[in-house]
Amino acid sequence: MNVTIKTLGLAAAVSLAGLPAMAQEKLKVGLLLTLSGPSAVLGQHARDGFQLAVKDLGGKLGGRDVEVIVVDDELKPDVAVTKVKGLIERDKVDFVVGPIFSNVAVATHKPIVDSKTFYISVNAGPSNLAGKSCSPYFFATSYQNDQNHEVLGKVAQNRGYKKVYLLAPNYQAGKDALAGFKRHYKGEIVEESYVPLNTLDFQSELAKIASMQPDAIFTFMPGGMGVNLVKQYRAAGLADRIPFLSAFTVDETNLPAQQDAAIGMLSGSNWAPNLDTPENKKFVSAYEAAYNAVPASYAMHSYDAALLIDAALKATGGKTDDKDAVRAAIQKAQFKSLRGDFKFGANGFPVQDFYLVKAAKRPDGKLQTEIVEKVFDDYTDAYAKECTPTN
Amino acid sequence: MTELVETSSAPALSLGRRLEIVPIVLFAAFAAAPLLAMLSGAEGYVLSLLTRVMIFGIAAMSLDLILGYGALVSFGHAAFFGLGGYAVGILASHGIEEALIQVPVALAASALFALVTGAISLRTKGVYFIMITLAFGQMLYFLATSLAAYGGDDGMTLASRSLLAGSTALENDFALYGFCLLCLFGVYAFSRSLVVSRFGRVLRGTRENALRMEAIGFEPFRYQLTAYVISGMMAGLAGCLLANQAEFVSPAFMTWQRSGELIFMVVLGGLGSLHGAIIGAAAFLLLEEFLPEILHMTSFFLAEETRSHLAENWKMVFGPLLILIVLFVRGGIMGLLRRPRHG
Amino acid sequence: MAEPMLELRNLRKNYGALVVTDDVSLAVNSGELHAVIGPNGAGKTTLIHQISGMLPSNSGKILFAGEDITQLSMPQRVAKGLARSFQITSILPGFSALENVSLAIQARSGSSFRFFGNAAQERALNEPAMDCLTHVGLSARAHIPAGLLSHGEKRQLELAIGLATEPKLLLLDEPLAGTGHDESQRVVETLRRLKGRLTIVLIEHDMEAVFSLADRVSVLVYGRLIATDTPERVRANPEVRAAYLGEEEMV
Amino acid sequence: MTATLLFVQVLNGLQFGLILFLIAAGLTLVFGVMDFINLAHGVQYMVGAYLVAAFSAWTGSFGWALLLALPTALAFGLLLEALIFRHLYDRDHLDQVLATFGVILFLNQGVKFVWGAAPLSVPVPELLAGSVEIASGLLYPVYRLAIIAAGLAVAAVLYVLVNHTRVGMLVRAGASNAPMVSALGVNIQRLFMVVFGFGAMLAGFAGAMVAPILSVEPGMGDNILILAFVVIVIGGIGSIRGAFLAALLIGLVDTVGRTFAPNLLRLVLDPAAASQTGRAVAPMLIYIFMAAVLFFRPSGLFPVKR
Repeated sequence: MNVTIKTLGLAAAVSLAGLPAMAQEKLKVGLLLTLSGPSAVLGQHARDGFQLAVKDLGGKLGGRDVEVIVVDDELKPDVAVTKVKGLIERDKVDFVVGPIFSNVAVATHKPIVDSKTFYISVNAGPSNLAGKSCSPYFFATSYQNDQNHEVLGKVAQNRGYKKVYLLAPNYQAGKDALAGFKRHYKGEIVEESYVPLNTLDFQSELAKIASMQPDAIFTFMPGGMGVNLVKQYRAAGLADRIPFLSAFTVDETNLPAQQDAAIGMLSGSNWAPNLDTPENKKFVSAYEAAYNAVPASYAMHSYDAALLIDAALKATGGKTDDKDAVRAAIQKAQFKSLRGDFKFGANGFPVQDFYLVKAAKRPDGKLQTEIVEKVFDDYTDAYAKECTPTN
Repeated sequence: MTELVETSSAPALSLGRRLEIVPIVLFAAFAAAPLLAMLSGAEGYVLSLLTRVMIFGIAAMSLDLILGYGALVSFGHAAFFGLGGYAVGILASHGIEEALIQVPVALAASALFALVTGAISLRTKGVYFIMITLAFGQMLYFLATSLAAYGGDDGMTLASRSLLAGSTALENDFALYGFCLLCLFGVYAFSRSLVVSRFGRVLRGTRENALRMEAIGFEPFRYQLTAYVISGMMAGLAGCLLANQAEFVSPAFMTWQRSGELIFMVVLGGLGSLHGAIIGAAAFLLLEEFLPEILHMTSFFLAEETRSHLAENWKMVFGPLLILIVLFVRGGIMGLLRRPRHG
Repeated sequence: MAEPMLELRNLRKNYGALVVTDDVSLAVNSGELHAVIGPNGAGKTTLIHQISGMLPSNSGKILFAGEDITQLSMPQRVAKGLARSFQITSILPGFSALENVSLAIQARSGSSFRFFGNAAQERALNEPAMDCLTHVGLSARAHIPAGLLSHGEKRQLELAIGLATEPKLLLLDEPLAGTGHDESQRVVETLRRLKGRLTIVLIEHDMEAVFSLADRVSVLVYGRLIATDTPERVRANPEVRAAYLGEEEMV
Repeated sequence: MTATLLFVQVLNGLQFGLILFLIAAGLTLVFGVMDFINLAHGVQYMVGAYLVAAFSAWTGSFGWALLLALPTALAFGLLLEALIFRHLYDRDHLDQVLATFGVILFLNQGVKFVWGAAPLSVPVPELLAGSVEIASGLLYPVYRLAIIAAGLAVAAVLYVLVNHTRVGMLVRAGASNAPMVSALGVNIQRLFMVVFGFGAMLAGFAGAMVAPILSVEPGMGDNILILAFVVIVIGGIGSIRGAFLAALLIGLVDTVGRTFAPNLLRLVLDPAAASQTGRAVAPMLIYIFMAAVLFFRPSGLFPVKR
C-alpha cells in the first residue's frame, strides 16, 4: 500500500505529465473529506476507516495496488470544487470517496459525474442527489440524509408520544432533519425551534422545554453543538424526565466529549459498533487498536466503500475503462458489509435496515451506541422514486 | 515653468517604469498559462485553479482600491462576492442564463447594496468602520442561508454556465479562463486609470489627510462613497465569475472568514499597488493548494507517517509563515520586489 | 464703505459649561488684513474653526459677502471663497508640493468625478499651481514630496494651497508658529505682497509681524472681543494692556 | 409561566454576557491602551479551555485545574507577547491583523495536533454540579449561577483595579493618550506587558469557566472573537465600563431576542410568516443592533475621549 497526500505539485505535474507514468498501473482513489476546522473529527473517522480497509485487503483493491490520495475540503464548497478537479485531472483518480457534508457534495457532484468518475459518498446524502439529480456515477454507502431522522419519527409514533418538541440549527440540514422526523410522526408538535448555527448555549431552549413539558424532544445537533446540548440537557435535570431523541448528535465522534451525560439517550442509525456480526466485531477491535477510538458510522461507511470498490473491481477483473461495466459491478457488488444486509436501490443509495440505538458505557469504560431495536427493514429512501437515471 | 514640470518629474516616472515590469510579467504569465495547462495533461485542473486566482485577484484588487488608496478597511467585502454569485444563481434558476442580463443585474445589486451600506458605514471611522461593514456582511450572509428556495445553507448548483450573447462558449474551460483574464485586465486597467485620475487623486488625498481635503473644498464622503460603490461592483463582477467557475453558489461565498482572506490577500501582496493584490491572491491560493505537498516533498528525510502528519497540519506552517512575512517583509510581496532595486 | 467681506454676529461656542467664544461680533472689510490677537487659550483657533466651518457654532451668525453661511459645511464655504491654513501644518505629506497645490486648483476647476486621464499631467491644473508656488517662493521645491519639506517650507506651502483655492478671504492660523527667523521673514514678505489683493484674517502671536502687517487688530480675551481698532490705538488701549500684563511683552 | 421564562432567559443572557465581558475586557484594554488589534485573543480563550481540560484530566479536580490553568494562560500570553506581538505595536493595524491571524491558524491547528480533533470534555465540578429549582419544574444549573457570580466578581475587581490603583490610572491614561503616559517616564513597555498578560489571563479564565458546559474544540475561539469585537465596538474602544454594558446588552439581545422576536413578529404577521421571518432575523439581531448603535453613536456608547 502506498498512502500519500498528493505527491505532485503543480510544477511537477506540468513537467512530468508528458512522461508515461508508472503509477498508471495503480488504482487511484481520492478521499475528499473535511479534515480541518471544528468538524475535522468526522473526516478523520472516514479517512481512518478507508485506510483500515485498504490495509485489511493487503493494500490492494480488486487485485490492483492502490494509491489513496487524501484532500481536505476545508468545508468550503468552492475550494472543494478546485480540489476535486485536481483529483480528477491531475491525479487521475478512478474513484472519489467522500464527502462528509452535503453542501460539499452538492457543489462537487457536477464536476465529478460530468467527468464520468465514480463518486461514492460516505456520509452526505442530500435529497436532490437521491432524487431528481441522481446520477449513475453517484453512489452512497451511507444513507439519504432524512433516513436517520425518520427512524426517530417512527419511534415517537410507535411509542405513542402525544407532544414532541423539535430543535434544530437554523440551516438547510436542520430543516431537512425536522421534515424527515415528521414523515412518520403524526402527533402534536408543540414547538419547532431553530437556533442559529454554532449555538453554544442552549439554556434558553432548555427553559422553554422545561416549561412546555413535552413527551419527548427530537433534535439534530451535529458536532460541538451536540456535545453542548447533551451536557446542558443533563445538567438541567431534563434527561431523566423527557426522552431525548436525536440523530447525528449522540454518536462515537461526540461521545468522548459528552461522556456520562449522554448515557441512555436515543438515536437512529443504520449500524452500531456492537452490531453482532463477525466482520463488524473484527472491524471495531481493529479500528480501536489502530486509532484508539471507538469507530463512528462514518468509519463504517468508508470501510464499506473500500469493500465495495474491491468487490466491484474483482467482478470487472480490475478494469476501470469500461464505465458501464464498472457501474453494473458496483450496483450488484457482493461484499460482506459491516452492517449485514446491503444492496443498492436504483438511485445508488442503499436499501438497508435502520435501528434505534442508545448510548451506553462498555465494561472497559468507553462509550458507544448500542442497538435497542430494529425500526425499519430493507428501507428505501423517500426520494428514490423521483430518480430517473438518464445519462 | 512647464519645462520644469516635465524634467523634474522624470526621476519619479522612471522609478514607476521600472516597476511596470511586474504587471507585464504577471499578465504575460496569465496569458501563457493555458499553453502550460495543455501540456500538463490536467488542463481542467490547472485552468480551474488559475481562474480562481484571477477571480480572487479581481476581488482583492477591488478591495485594494478602497483599502490601499482610500484607507477604508471593509471587513464585509465577501458580501459582494455573494451578491454577484447569487444574482447569477437566482436568475439562472428562473431560466435567465444570459450573462448580458446577469452581469448588469449583479452590478446593479452590488452598487445598490454598496450605496446604502456605504452611506451608513462611512459615518464611522477606523475600527468602527471595519466592524460595521462586517455587520452588513453578516446580515447578507444570514439572509442567504435563509433562502430555502435557493438551497439555503447548502447553496445551489448551476445547471450550466452563463450564456454569452446566446452562445454556450463559456462551458469551455479555456473560454472561461479567457473571459476571466479579460475581466481581470479590464478591471486592472480601469483601476490603474482611476487611481491617477482626478477622482483617484482626491481619494488618495483623503487617505492622507481628510481635513486638508475639506479645507480645499472637497467633501470626502462623496468620493469615498463613490469609490466604495465602484469597488463593490468590481467584487460583484468577481462573484458572477466565481459562480460560473464553481458552477455553484452558496452562502459560504460570503462568510466573514472570506472577507478576512480578501484583506489578507491585499496586505500580503502589498497595499496600494493593484497588481500587488493580484499577486497576493495568487500567493494565498497557491499556498493553500500546494503547501501540504510542498511540505511533504521537502520533508523527504522524515518517516512517511511524520510526513503525512506534517502535510495534514500545513496550517501550523502557514500561520508562522504569515507572521514572518509581516515581521520581516514590510509592504508585502510588492515590498519584497521593490527592495533590491532600492539597494 | 461697501458691505463687509466677513461679518460675525454674536457668535458663541461652548462645550457644556465651558464657554470658548462668547458673543463675538466683528466686521472685516473687503481687502483688509485683520489680525486677531489674544493670550493663550483666548479662543482664537476656535474662532477660526467656527468661521471656516470645522466646528459648528452654538449660536450667532456668520455672514460672508453678505450671505449667511452659518449652516454651510467647510467644503461649501471653500467653494464660496473662504480658505484657511492650520496652526499645526496640514498638508498631504506623500504628495509633491506641486500636487498639493494642484489638488486645490482641481477643487475649483471642473468636476473631480473623472475616472480617466492622469490628473498629475493636466497642464490646466499644474500651471496655475506652479504660479502659486512661485508666489510663495517654493517653485524650486515643486517636485519634492511635501513631507520632506522643512517646517518653514511647509508653512509656505500651506499658504500656496490656500491661495490656489482663489479665496476672497484667507484665514491664517499662526502662519509663523515654529518657523525660524529667515523663514518667518519670507512668510511676512509673502503676506505683505498679498495684502490688498484679498481679505486676510490673521491670528498670530508674533506681535512684531502683527503690528507691521495689520490694518486693524481685534483682541480676544477669554472668548470675548475686548477691542477692535487700528494697531496704534489697540496698543494704547489700557484694557488690552491689562489683559496682556504678565503674558508677554507688548511691542 | 412567561414571566418565569423571561427571568430564566435574562439569567442566561447575563451569563453569556459576562463570559463575553471577560473576553472583551482584555481585548478592549489591549486595543485602547496599545492601539493593537489582537485577533489572537480568541485563541487565548480556547487555550484556557484546553488547559483546564488537560489539567483536570491530570489532577482529577476542576479547582486544581483552574488554579494551574490561570498562571499557565498568563505565561502563555506573555510568551506570545515577547515572541511576536511586541514587534507589532508600532505597525499599522493591517500588519497586526495579518500576523495575529497567523497565530490563530497556528494555534487552532496546534491544539488539534496535541489533543486531537475530537471535542474534549471537562466534568462539572462536584460541588457545583446540581440544579436549583427556581419555579415549579424549572431547574437552573448551579454551575451557571457560579459563572454569573465569577463574572460579576471579576468585573468588580477590574473596576477597583482600573479606578483605584496606580496601574489602573496609567491604563486609563494610556487609553486616551499613550504618548503622554510614556512622556511621564512610565516604562510603557512594561505597562503593555502587564495589560497584555492580564488580558490573556482573563480570556483564558473565560475559556476555563465555560469548559465544563461547552465542548472544548479547535476553533472555539473564532466566533466568540467576532462577538467580543462587536462588544468592544458597541461599548467604545478602551472603555471597560462600555465593554461591560455592551457585553450584557449583547448577551440579552441574543438570548432574549431570539426567543421573543418570533412572538413579537406574530403580532404583526401570521404565525407561519412570523416564525419564518423570525428564523431569518434571529441570527442577524446582534449585527442589526451593532449597526444601529454605530449609526447613532459612531464611536460606540462610551467613547474614550482622546
